[in-house]
Amino acid sequence: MTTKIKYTFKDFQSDQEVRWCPGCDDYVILRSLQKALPLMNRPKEKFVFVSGIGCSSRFPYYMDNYGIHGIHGRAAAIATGVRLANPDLSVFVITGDGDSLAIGGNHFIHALRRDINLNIILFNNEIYGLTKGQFSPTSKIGQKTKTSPYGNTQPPFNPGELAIGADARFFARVAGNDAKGQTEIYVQAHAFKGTALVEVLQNCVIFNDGAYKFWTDKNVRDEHTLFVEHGKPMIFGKNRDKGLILDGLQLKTVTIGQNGITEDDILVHDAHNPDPVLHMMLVRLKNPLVLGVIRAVEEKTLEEREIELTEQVKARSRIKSFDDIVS
Amino acid sequence: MTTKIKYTFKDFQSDQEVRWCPGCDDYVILRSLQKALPLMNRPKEKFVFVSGIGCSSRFPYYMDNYGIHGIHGRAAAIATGVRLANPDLSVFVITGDGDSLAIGGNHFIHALRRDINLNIILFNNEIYGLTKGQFSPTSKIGQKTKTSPYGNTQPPFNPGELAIGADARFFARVAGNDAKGQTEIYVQAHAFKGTALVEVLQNCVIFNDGAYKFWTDKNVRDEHTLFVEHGKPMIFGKNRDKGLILDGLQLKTVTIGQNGITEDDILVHDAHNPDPVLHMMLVRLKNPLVLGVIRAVEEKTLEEREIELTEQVKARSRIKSFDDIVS
Amino acid sequence: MTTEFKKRTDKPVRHLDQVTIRFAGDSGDGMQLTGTQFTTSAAMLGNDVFTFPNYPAEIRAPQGSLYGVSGFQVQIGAKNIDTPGDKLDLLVAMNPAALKKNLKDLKKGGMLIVDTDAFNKINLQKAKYESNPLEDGSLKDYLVVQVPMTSLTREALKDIPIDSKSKTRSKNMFALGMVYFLYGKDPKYTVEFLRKKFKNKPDIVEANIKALQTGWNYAETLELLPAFVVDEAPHHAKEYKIITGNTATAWGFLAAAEKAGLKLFLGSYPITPATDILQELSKYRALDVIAFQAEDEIAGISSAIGAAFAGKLAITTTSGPGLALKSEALGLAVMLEIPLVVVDVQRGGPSTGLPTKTEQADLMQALFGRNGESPAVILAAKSPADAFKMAFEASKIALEHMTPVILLTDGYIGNGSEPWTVQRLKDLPEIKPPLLKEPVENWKPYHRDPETLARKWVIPGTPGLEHVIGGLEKDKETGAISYEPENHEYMVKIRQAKVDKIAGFIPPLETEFQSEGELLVVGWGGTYGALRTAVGQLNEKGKKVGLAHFNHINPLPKGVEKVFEKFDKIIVAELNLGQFANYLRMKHPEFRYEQYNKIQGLPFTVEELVKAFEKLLK
Amino acid sequence: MTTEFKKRTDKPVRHLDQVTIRFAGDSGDGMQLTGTQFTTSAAMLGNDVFTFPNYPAEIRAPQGSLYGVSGFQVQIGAKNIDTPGDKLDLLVAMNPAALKKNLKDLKKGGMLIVDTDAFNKINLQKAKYESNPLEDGSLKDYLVVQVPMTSLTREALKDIPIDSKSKTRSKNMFALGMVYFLYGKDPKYTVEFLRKKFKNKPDIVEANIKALQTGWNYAETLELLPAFVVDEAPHHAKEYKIITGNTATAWGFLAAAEKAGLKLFLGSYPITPATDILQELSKYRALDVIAFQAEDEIAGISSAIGAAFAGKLAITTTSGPGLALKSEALGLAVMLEIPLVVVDVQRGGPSTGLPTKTEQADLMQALFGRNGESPAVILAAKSPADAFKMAFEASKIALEHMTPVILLTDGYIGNGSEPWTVQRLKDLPEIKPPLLKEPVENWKPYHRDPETLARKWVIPGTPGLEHVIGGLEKDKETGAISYEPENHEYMVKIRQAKVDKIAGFIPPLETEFQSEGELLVVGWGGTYGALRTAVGQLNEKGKKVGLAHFNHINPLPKGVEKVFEKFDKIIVAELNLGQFANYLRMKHPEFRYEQYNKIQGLPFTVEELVKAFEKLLK
Ligand SMILES: Cc1ncc(C[n+]2csc(CCOP(=O)(O)OP(=O)(O)O)c2C)c(N)n1
Ligand SMILES: Cc1ncc(C[n+]2csc(CCOP(=O)(O)OP(=O)(O)O)c2C)c(N)n1
Ligand code: SF4
Ligand code: SF4
Ligand SMILES: [Mg+2]
Ligand SMILES: [Mg+2]
Repeated sequence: MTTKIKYTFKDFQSDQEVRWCPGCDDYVILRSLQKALPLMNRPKEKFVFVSGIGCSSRFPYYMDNYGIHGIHGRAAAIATGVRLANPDLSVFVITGDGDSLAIGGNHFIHALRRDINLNIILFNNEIYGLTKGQFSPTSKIGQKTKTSPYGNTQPPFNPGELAIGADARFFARVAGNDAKGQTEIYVQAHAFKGTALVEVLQNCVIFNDGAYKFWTDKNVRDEHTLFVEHGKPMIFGKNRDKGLILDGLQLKTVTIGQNGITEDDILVHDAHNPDPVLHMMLVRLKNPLVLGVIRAVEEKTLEEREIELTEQVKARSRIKSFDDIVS
Repeated sequence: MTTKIKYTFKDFQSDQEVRWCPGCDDYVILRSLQKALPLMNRPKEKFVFVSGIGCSSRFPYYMDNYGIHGIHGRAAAIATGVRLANPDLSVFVITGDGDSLAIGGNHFIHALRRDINLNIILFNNEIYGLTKGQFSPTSKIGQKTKTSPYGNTQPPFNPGELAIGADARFFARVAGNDAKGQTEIYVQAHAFKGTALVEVLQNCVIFNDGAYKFWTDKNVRDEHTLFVEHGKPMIFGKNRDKGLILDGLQLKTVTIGQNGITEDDILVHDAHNPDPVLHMMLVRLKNPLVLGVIRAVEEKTLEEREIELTEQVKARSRIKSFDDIVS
Repeated sequence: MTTEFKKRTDKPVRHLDQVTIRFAGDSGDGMQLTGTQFTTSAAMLGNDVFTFPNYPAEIRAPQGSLYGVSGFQVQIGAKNIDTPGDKLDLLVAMNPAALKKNLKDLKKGGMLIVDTDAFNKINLQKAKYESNPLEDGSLKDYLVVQVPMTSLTREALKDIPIDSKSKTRSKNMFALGMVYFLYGKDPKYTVEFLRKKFKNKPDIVEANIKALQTGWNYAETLELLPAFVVDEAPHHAKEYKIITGNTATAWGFLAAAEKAGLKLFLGSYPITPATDILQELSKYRALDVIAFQAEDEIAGISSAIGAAFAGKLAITTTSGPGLALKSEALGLAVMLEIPLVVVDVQRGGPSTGLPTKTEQADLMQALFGRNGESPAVILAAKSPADAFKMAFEASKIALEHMTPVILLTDGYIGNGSEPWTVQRLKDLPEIKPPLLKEPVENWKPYHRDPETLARKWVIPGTPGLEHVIGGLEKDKETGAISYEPENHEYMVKIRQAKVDKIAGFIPPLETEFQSEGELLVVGWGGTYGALRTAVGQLNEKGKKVGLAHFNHINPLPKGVEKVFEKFDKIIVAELNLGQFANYLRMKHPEFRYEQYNKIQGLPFTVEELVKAFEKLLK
Repeated sequence: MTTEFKKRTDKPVRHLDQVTIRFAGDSGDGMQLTGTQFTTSAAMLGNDVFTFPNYPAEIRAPQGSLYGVSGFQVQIGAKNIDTPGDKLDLLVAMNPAALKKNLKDLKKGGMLIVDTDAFNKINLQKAKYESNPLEDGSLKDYLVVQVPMTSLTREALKDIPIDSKSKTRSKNMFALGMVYFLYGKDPKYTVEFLRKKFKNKPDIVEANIKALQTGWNYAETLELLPAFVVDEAPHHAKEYKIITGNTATAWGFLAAAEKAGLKLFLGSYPITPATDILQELSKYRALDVIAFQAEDEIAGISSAIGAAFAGKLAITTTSGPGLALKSEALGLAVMLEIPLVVVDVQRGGPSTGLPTKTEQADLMQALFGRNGESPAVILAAKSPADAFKMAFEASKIALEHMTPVILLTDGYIGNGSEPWTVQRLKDLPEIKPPLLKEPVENWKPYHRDPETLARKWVIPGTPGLEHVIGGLEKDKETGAISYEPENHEYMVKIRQAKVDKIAGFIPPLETEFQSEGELLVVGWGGTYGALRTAVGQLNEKGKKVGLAHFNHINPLPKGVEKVFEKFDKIIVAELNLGQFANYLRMKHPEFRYEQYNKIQGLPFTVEELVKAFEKLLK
């Protein structure tokens, strides 16, 4: 089916002026995805970008592909229809923490449960950007926003944890300012058969600047984050001398070379393990914060189940046309 | 505040005729809860039962308390309003797998995240009862129902897993035909400060009879289920000779007395551990299926945070009346 | 096993034009099946038929309880039949609760068949009878036929090796056998049906057929029975099927999709009384139908919007509360200008209301239940069989005019059934969606066809026509976001004009019975049968009364003024507080409208209509 | 630091009745603050004022871009002012994009102040100017005042130790200083404001005040300036605040709750342009207000329903798309008969539409956007200050009549501001909800007060009055589920009657200007100011034109017929395609209604209204 075409990121730029605030991570995400698309090896008319409402959800306008700028929270549901209707399309859901975890929470968990082949890019800035700064379901307790002038009282979701609880088969996390990491991960998400969720830690310079500083600032990010890769030991740190080991049911950071620890003692990342327990531990970790593809467990997707069942029914049915029903 | 009154279950029976199908587990649930209420030591006018729509959701009509029979899927949201409005009320949410996990999924996960003091009793019969037998988000793959005549293609949620992913602080599971177990658990759920979720494995005799036979049938239930209690070893079996141990990141069933295993080797249940990893493993287990209070981690509830913050603001504010705003 | 049924003895028979029968019993008594069997046989044997099932909201209410009573009414006729009948000629009551709930609908002098075995103390108590109505003289106005059905059935089946419960359960076949005999209907189709249905349970087949025969034979012994005959209806179509409105709706979509060369996508969430459409369409995987049961109504319509974008004939089905939930997304479909059909099988409201009852009170919601100026096409089906036609037409309009269409039916026609003349694809009009499959110079996503004002439908996957559409106001050509004041006004008006223009593509309004006269009766949707019968009766009495019944609500068909001005008075009859009347006041304020309204969860009776209309006649 | 401002030299001044000014610049230029400061000062100094902010949908559009232009318009008057003005007497344009977007609204001969420093090549390009308008003669119809504001400001602040960006940013104060001088307004309130706002940043205070002074002084040097004065408005209330409609709405609820002896609960989800109400109410924890930000609109209204059940004054706030989502739950509130206020701050539709623009197109949705016969009370606020009154009244009606009330405002009055005469609790009417706090013999949950038809409000926690309510149709006394046909009809009608009866509790319709005559102008909601001004102008020209403006939509106030029949013609003017006109056709079909409609996301101008109405006059 797939025609091989050589694209560059420019082929995915629309003629619309990009209208985010100067300095917003959204620009990085846009460019990273535009750079990832040529690596996916699909004709551009096969890509569909579906979004909800929010700063992030303006995304489809900036892509030169098919797209729907939907209504608030419903992108996953609309995209499910697109994909069920035509499993030959590569469907991206572009959404924010408000769009997907507040109003759209239901469609979000159901998409993950069903394991339909969507690529959900969740711009998590821990704030409502477009409506100018109210707390979101990922805002921290105590966070002061326009609707929590004395501090937020609602404990946040951890999107990765929620996703795994909803039986997500693919979860990745990446920093909003990490262009290269994003491009890699988008390619992997697209290649994954099933619902792929990518949480992007996106800095909103206007309403929640610095929310991820602890993890994304150049000076500290190597010490405070761990970028996992399947089959590789979980090592991090500027000097790549830190790693994770399992201590009972807890992950522990150790230093290679200290207390007799060698690289061989470090846990090797297995993104493909169907059992989500270790993945759950990884998504919960705060220091280091785990980035990269944390979970990627391919199963039969919803579309595949649908197609298989339909083929079975067709094979044994005498009904080939409406006329056969009434005859 | 609380007046001590001696009630019996009859005090909680309304004058409405109970209208479920003969043989439905809903009768057991009703009676078990009516028996639990006198043990909760609260005046009956302080109980509020809020439900959505479904067979299960008819429940409030059968109770002689305050109640709202709401709309489909919104019980948790309505109940959140009741409880925020008056934290002196004991609020129960009565709901079904369709009501809470299909249409009401969003309010369900948000109630758990917020940790507001509600008691959610989820009647999980893995089917839509009231609308006469369509698959639900907990129906099994391949299950034949009125809307899946060739078998269901959508993988189910595991309610406990979803709940833990949504950061639930209290989760219990109990068999729909286990009256005694239910009564105990309802009392514990009520005593718990925060959102308490009880999943009842409820048999629908009409549209999904036998869904839980493997676990609830008299002959096998002791072998196939484990009823956990906080602080007690995880032992089960007719002869109480089986138990769970941890083998790496997997739970394993062992026989006490075999291979040198003694009772001391068996895992002791810690429902209060804030780390959900082991609880996650327990809710995922299928044989034995884990029943009882699996997780119960008290934190500050949403109401408590709200009240605390409001008291702080009040203490330092000069505004005591509307007139002070305009003056 | 013998399946012989003794011929009815040739005593003189009474020929009737029509007969109304109701089978009533416990939810577990199989009354729906019994009624359906009788209906099918009568139809196969040449009668026109129209049914009205009426079951409780509870799944299985306790045995013998009043709210557990399930009923199935059918009118059969030797001439055209448009309603399930007002009053009953025959009531079969399987227990005291069934008698209590249904007796009020039995004609004075009508026949009542009861299972005397069920009239025991407990059942009488459950039905809240103070004394036994079979004994206290309260039934003196009726022709009461007391039959110990349960014991006769059990006795007849005593040698068949099935369990005791199954034997008792066969008593509905005993009752059916009696009614077959009474109306001289050959039970052969039921015999066939039983053989097929229980083909792996020969004992059950035998038991049921035996019960049927026993009932038939028993009826013969009751010398008191007059022998009725309802002759074959003369205009009966050669090839037809008895289908419910919900099935007809589903089939209409199947036909439309194939006719348009598209696949069908349904995104839906179960809700009474619309669930049947989802259930019916779930069966047609062989036709590549995707019947997607979503997590809620919003996901139902949203997935349909996605599927429409991706090139399917996309529909979503629901009832009133579900339509309320879909409002916001429906507005998006209006803005996107994509084809989408929304079916609302109306039920009693407001809120959860009366889920199993019928009403026409969602009209205003369908017309106006969206934010902003958000016009959608509104159609309404007149009867179970008409639902096929309207589902087809809704699809055609949606596809050819690139617009959401709301099709209103209701619980009465959704669950009711009547014969539907079989139509094949070749009998149906063409459907030609404005697909654009290849790049065209200077094409822009919101360019419009001058005839229909519809934009082109470009399906993702088409090279060279990539574009993005969305819910913000859009430039009149490119579809890009536009906040320009004049552009907004232009777009608001053109979306309205596109819908208005459809009036040029549908038949103009016509009247039945009279095209001028003293009174014009106006109705819409599922009340057609009752209105038509009532107006027919008035005309038979020599009154100059016309009927204007609307399938098309928005836009209204052309010619409304011309029709309305020919009558002295206009009365709008509907099952709500006057929503269509009010809509007409908006659209045609030049006329004065009387109203007849009923809001009881029940269809109109012909009798009440005739009475109401007569009041307006000199 | 000196804060002296030189007095204006005493040359002869022109006294004006009113003046309309717009400050326009980049989103980052602080135009909203500048406008607000000018407004406050003018008001404090005795003018009547009315404002209209107009900002882009984007948060921070790139500097200099056309769609990033933010504007703030204010009209100040020596007499009563009801609108922000049509055409501008003065436009302050901080860059080319601001000029490009706003020039069309400047009167011929009006004054234009520009920051010449911003008219560089890049900015001209971004604004899509082919040549520099300051040089190409295209501004010859205006009195152009070219000021190098940026450089003058930077020069003036050169010694103040703040960063360069902050210096540049102070140029808005320079512009404000000029305008203060021009209209002879003492800048003292702004000085006060700056001192308070930046109390921990003395350098910033100094910079801003310095810029203000520099602008003031600079204006004086411009001899060409005529000196204008807009005198004090005579009827100016002694004590007032300038508040936006959204703030006024929030305050109305605060007052109502306290007056009723209840606590306020808001369940809401952010949405433009309604979010301000949620944000405002989030501040009042000290008054025990619970402002609960829910996960979506459905949870917002559902939590409010729960809170109402539990005894709060419960409200939910939203805009059109959110109201669509709340439809189903609103039907539940109708069925439960509990007090609930829903605020819809209308914006441009359909769908996401024009989120930051104004419109009146949700009226039909508010009236009819629910399944079944589901009557709710509909009110509409006329102006920013009126929103206080209507929020209070909505609460009073909801509480005393046990019904949901929808209050319609719109983006124009929600964001616009005008002086609101301070009211304290003692100035406001009583609110007495029908609470039942102790068992009463034979009480049933759906017993009604004969005057209002409201049922009693029994709060959970009250011993002895336990009861369950729900969305299924209910018995007219007990509230238990009832499927009885007659009961349903009774309940549908009594719910309607309860709402209709409210007409007896609100003031009858009155007209302004004329109570009889040639033309009656009819309006509702936020168009009041423009309509009143236009009708006033026509009356000044000697035309017999009356104005009937509606705050109460459902039920309509009494006396509509009596008012309408006194005029030869009736025209309904509204910002939609004719929704209120259509509603009047339903309610009062005996009259003929002309329409004037505009649907551009903008309020009416007085000019267009006068023109439209004159057409109908001989
Ligand atoms: C039905 C509906 N409710 C509310 C809104 C208002 N709204 C628009 S975007 C948004 C939240 C945006 O937050 P998020 O999804 O985190 O996106 P971000 O702007 O932060 O990228 C809200 C509440 C809307 N457009 N529609
Ligand atoms: C808005 C809305 N959508 C759909 C329905 C129809 N409906 C009523 S109950 C139900 C599902 C019931 O399933 P569940 O919650 O599992 O309850 P059960 O009957 O199995 O106890 C549905 C789909 C409704 N009443 N309202
Ligand atoms: S408001 Fe925040 S998220 Fe939105 S564009 Fe600006 S910086 Fe980005
Ligand atoms: S349908 Fe199933 S769940 Fe509902 S009452 Fe009957 S047995 Fe119980
Ligand atoms: Mg966000
Ligand atoms: Mg269920």
